[in-house]
Amino acid sequence: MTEEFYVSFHNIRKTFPGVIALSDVNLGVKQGQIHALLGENGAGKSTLMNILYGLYHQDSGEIFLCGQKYEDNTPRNAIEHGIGMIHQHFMLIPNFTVLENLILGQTSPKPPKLEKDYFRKEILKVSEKFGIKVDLDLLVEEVSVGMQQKVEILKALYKGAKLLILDEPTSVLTPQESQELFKMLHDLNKKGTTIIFISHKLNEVMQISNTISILRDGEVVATVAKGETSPKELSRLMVGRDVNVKYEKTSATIGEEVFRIDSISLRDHHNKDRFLVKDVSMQIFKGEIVGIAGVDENGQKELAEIICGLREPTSGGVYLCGDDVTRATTRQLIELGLSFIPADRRNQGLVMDFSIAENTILETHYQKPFTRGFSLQPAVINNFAKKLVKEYDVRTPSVSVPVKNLSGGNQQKVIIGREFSKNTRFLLVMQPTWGLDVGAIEYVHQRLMSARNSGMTILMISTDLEEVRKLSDRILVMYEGEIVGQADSTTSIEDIGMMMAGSLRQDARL
Amino acid sequence: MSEITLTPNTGNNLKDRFFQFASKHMGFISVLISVLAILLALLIGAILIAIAGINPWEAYGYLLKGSFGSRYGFGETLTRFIPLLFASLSFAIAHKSGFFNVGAEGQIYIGAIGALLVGAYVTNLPPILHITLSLLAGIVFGALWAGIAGVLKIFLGSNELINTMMLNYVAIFLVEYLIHGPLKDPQLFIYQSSPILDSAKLPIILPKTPLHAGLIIALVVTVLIFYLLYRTPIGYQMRTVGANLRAAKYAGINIVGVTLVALITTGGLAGLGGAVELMGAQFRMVAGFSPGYGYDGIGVAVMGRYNPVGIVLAAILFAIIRVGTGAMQRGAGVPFPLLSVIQGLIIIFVIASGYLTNKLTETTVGGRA
Amino acid sequence: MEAFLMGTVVTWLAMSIRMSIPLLFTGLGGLVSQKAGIYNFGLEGMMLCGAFFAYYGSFRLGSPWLGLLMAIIVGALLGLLLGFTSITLRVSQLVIGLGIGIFGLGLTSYLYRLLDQTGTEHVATLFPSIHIPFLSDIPFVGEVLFSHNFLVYVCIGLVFLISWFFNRTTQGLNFKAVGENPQVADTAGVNVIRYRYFAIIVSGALASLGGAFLTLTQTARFMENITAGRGWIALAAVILGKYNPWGVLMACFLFGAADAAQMQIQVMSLGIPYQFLLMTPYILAMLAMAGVVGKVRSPAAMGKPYVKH
Amino acid sequence: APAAVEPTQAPTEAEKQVRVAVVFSTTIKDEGYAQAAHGALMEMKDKYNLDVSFQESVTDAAVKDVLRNYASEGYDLVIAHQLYFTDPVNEVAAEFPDVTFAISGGFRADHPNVVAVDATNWEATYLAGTLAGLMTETNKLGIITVSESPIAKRMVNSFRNAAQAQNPDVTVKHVFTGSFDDVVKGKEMATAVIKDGADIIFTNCGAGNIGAIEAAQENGAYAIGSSVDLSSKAPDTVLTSAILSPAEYIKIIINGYMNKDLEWGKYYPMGVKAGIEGLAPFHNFEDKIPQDVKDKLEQVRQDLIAGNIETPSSE
Ligand SMILES: Nc1ncnc2c1ncn2[C@@H]1O[C@H](COP(=O)(O)OP(=O)(O)OP(=O)(O)O)[C@@H](O)[C@H]1O
Ligand SMILES: Nc1ncnc2c1ncn2[C@@H]1O[C@H](COP(=O)(O)OP(=O)(O)OP(=O)(O)O)[C@@H](O)[C@H]1O
Ligand SMILES: [Mg+2]
Ligand SMILES: [Mg+2]
Repeated sequence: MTEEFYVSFHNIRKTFPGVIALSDVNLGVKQGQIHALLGENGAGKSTLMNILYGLYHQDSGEIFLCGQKYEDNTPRNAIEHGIGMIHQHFMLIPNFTVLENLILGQTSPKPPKLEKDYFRKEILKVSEKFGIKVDLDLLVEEVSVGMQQKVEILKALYKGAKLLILDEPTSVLTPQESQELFKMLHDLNKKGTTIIFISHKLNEVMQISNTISILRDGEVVATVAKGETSPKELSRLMVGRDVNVKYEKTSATIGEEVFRIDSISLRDHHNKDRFLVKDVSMQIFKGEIVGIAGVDENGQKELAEIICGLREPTSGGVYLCGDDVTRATTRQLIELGLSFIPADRRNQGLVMDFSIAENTILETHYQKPFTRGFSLQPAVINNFAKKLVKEYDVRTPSVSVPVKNLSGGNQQKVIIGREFSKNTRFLLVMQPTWGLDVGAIEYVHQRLMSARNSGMTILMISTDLEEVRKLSDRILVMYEGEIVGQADSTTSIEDIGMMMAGSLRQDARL
Repeated sequence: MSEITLTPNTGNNLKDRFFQFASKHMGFISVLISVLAILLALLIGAILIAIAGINPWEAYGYLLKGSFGSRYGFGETLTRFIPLLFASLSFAIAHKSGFFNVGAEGQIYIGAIGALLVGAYVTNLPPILHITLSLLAGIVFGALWAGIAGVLKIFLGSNELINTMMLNYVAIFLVEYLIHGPLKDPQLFIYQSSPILDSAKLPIILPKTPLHAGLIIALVVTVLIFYLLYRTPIGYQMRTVGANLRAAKYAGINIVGVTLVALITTGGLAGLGGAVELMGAQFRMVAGFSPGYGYDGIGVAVMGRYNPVGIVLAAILFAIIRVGTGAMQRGAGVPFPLLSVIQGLIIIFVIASGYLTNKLTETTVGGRA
Repeated sequence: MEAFLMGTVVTWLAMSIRMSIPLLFTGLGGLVSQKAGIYNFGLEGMMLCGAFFAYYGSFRLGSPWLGLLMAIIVGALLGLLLGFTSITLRVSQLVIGLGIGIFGLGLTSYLYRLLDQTGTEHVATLFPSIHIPFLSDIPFVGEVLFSHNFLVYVCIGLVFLISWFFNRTTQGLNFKAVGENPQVADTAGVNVIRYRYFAIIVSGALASLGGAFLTLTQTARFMENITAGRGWIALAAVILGKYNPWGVLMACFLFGAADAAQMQIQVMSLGIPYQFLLMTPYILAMLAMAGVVGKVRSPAAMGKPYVKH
Repeated sequence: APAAVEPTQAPTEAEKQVRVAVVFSTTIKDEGYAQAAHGALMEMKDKYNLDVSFQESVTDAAVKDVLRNYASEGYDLVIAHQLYFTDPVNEVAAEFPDVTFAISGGFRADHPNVVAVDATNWEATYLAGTLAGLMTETNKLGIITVSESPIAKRMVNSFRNAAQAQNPDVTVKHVFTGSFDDVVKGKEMATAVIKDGADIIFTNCGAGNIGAIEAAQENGAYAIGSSVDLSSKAPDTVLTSAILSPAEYIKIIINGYMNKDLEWGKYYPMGVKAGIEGLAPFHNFEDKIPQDVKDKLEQVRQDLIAGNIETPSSE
């Protein structure tokens, strides 16, 4: 049966220390397909593909490529067999230029010399052919995430990928960018590239793929043709139960002003006449969720850091419940009732090596009851953590497990639980569901809604437009450090998308 | 997602039982592995000794007898253990706080100078007070010396590895200058500092041996340090800064403040080590005051895996090697260089054997619980 | 006066170069391993072994070339040891390095004693200083630059070679990638483990050359602990040089020149306590660190072993 | 207490053996002070069939413990071979009244069971200075030591006084290497002094001596070794060596102990008169050194013996 498939996996098993990532995977991908791989966090999607790409090696099981048994799977071998992969976490070196990243691992025409110009020509040819424009001479750390992804795709194509694997490619893109990507993928597919598309966004999967396989707990539970299925069925297959993806939103009961920003700006200290944040003002009232939509790297990060007291704006003021907190330290803000759910949970929200319990007291550890006199109160802290784990349904055997051993969804739950269980007056949320699966997303969204309904004031910054539209009472769109438009859930996706892309300014409409 | 603890997928339940045992007694097992590594190193050493025409068993007999087989040797070993323990604590706490302090050696010297100034030149104090003040002086001086590197790191971002290393050389020459000039004992014709007064000397706690009250101080401090690290807010903050600086910032932890505290502790510990060595063992400052305790401390901390029990055991090992090898030359006439060879082998083997411990930890308690 | 100054300056510069080169060889060794993400704290021990085996080879086999060869081989082997423990066993590079230091000191001293049992003199054959016609005879420049041993020029050549390797070759690019992010390198089809082994072995050989320079060009006799801590200074020079071959060259020259300078100042007998003169190189290093060098960005994967599942 | 068993000797014989222990502050391969003493120790071992033990590289941190160990391990005679061990020995000796101690190179004996034997450390140097003063053509001399010590200072003064007594125009530069082990430093230091014009280098810097001699050799200057005869290192460069015979201290102590002809509880500074200090043979320079120079040297030697030359200060 292997003949008909371009790639097929047979009884693949893969374990990591203490984890069975893949118990017994059987899967076939046909030539010329766009084959979607759907699954919850930790289902094993990335692991399976990493095995194919040779980054990991299976404990047991076989892979067949074009009917041939494919052994000794190393990345080099994969590249030679025309397998290209865009990883969930980009495989780029920040302080190398785009060009250098593309050359990496290539063999030069005149070894050992690094023939940059030769490679530049070659790469430009490819980018012409597939219509992917990137600036080869910028450092990767200087280009936007969207651009970095283009670099990744170009890299794969340049290395002659016949089979292209994309691991959650859209999580960082605007709707427009996603649509462009899909177009690009369709073209590639026409030109004969087989594509494996990993995601847990149902509508995307429905849109792009023609075959869909669902992974759960390290096994393929089903493979269906797109025509014969529905989002509802897919989500059930994925989570193993029914998920109500939509629910009605009660209109907000707006109270007094809680948070205000008066025309703050932040000058880029690397480039004095560039502003990372430019004349931003906003006013947020008790009991509403204000969403900031926008493509990544348009100043949201800097704005958030200013609000959290990690940076001082070059000009302008920030006010929390009337107090001027423009120059307040982060700790002062926290004590004034600011809570913050950062975008990057692994690096900003959690200390990966610490236990769950230790992570639950990151901001409050020095306060009663966690500290009495000189010393921390382990018993108190553990009980607190146990309660929190129970209430926010963090899936873990015990609170002494290091958070690095939790799945993304559960890590996020720890943060949310921590931030919600403080006495909060104003909540700043960034990318609350980044990389989470439907189950977790639904959970997080409900938590945010119920908080808002019980009078919490929330500012949510997210690059996931769906999310912003679904939760926000008001929407602000940010582009190149500026607020370019106001909107609400009635505004059309297209309009908001165009604002995010900078091609539409609201004042232009008025 | 499958939240199962992984038991190796071989039906062999004897193996399973072993893994279960291992997961319960990891500490014990890691010690066991280290001991085996030491034996292996000693075995190779034995071959070399035999080649040198000496009876290895006799030689090792002296190693044991010299280091803790006799009352005096026992006291001597524990005396060497004291500064090693301080030095390793100093390195460990810096490491936990994300600071790479290889400067314990210099901080030991400077700390000792601090203790000397109070111990030798401040007169007619009651012993308790005099000792306390001298110890404090040691802490302060050590902290200040480490502080130089710290301030340079915090405010100029200079690399602390270099600065602490350079400060070692500077400290040693500085001390040499001091005992040649300002602090030279006028009574003496050679270059040594004046001795500290009797009221500043630490009492002997094991009669007929050099073992002094510094041992108690060292052990108490060890407990305090790990209490500080794991049971106090400031310790929590130090570990957070060490483990994830970004998260610490977002949590509103005052990075500069915490780093300063970490520095004061790391420097203070080494300085205290110097003070205790001076007040308990040597009494006056000489050019070769510390025979590399500061550097050994690094090995001790890593070998002890930065946990109190481990560090104490590793420090004892290093002390035994220091004292026992001396006995090997005295008793069996093992050539001096061979002793270094054996020391080197022991260190390399014990550290290398850590591989097994890590593997075992991974496959049993590690991963997602 | 003029002439005296001239003389002193010439002596100083020439001396600075001689003092810098052993550091530079070893420093380049440290650089190569750290660029690939491995700390080499064994530099001192490797250097010492290099010094001994170069001496031994030259003395026993009568040819400095054979001495040089022996030094390189022994250095490479020690590199292999550090490589195996840090790349394959993934244990503390720091402490294994310290261990190699102690081991090396013992080993070399022991072998030297075996050699030395007969009271007879045993002097190694040295590489002669070269004399380039015309060049060497130019006043000032001649003595400063063209009066040295060929190994000096080899060492400078290595600096060119290494910076060319890192900036102008594909392997060099892969090499740096391995030190920055091994996983990325791996996905690009670069064999991380092989590159790292290569790096640490070369590192060992270079460190060893630093020692060989001492016993093949500077003194014809071996002495226990003859390297006297130069390996550690070299390690510092790598960071001081911002992980860049030319930077390392500057840093080593800083140490060498400062040391030479303090010697010259002693000769002038200005009555400064000699301890302060002896500490100048180290203080200068710190000042340089704080002043010109500033924040050093070390390879991102430094010291982190690459685990492949 | 256990005897360090000599494989060659039957244990019965080992019982009667006198047991002698020596403590060194450096390794015994320092090409000088310790190496010479170790040689002498081995000589005595054979001469009296002693049961000998020694420990090298004993640090100031550990020396008292080492001494106590030896004392309590039943050694009859415990010798510390290092100026700086003077205090520790006197301290430990008080604790073990029935063990005999000696400080070879020491300067004080506080107890009846301690003896301190040392060279004057300046008389031989005085002869060296005389020779240098007479031989120098540039009137510039150099003297290299590891660090500053009273001994070193007194040597330097002695060397200077002697040289200037012969030749008032002579200037002497005193420089430091800061390291016992660093041959190359010694060499570069010497080079610096020579480049500065000195044509004779008196070297007394541990392992650095070798380097200093090589420097003289390469730059066409002369060297004067110290403590032991270093001529063999470079026969055509080393004029002579100022013999402080550390070997002799050990011999005097052990002979004195065995033959009961040395009085304990005293400090013996011994010099030219006692025949333990002096200049090494000229070897290759025997005929190169003019007779009148040799006569001058002999005359100075007589003055030293007669005590006509006052001890130079150690400041
Ligand atoms: N390097 C690793 N070490 C240990 N465990 C790992 C490693 N990589 C993956 N895992 C575990 O294996 C399981 C599958 O992980 P994988 O990344 O394949 O899931 P996924 O389907 O890609 O999830 P997501 O949608 O969050 O990307 C998870 O439990 C994960 O924690
Ligand atoms: N006024 C400002 N204060 C602080 N950070 C600023 C400011 N303006 C811009 N930034 C941005 O903050 C981010 C972090 O600042 P920083 O310069 O420390 O990072 P960086 O540019 O990566 O540093 P490096 O130059 O060492 O790479 C950068 O993206 C920088 O552009
Ligand atoms: Mg994934
Ligand atoms: Mg930057």
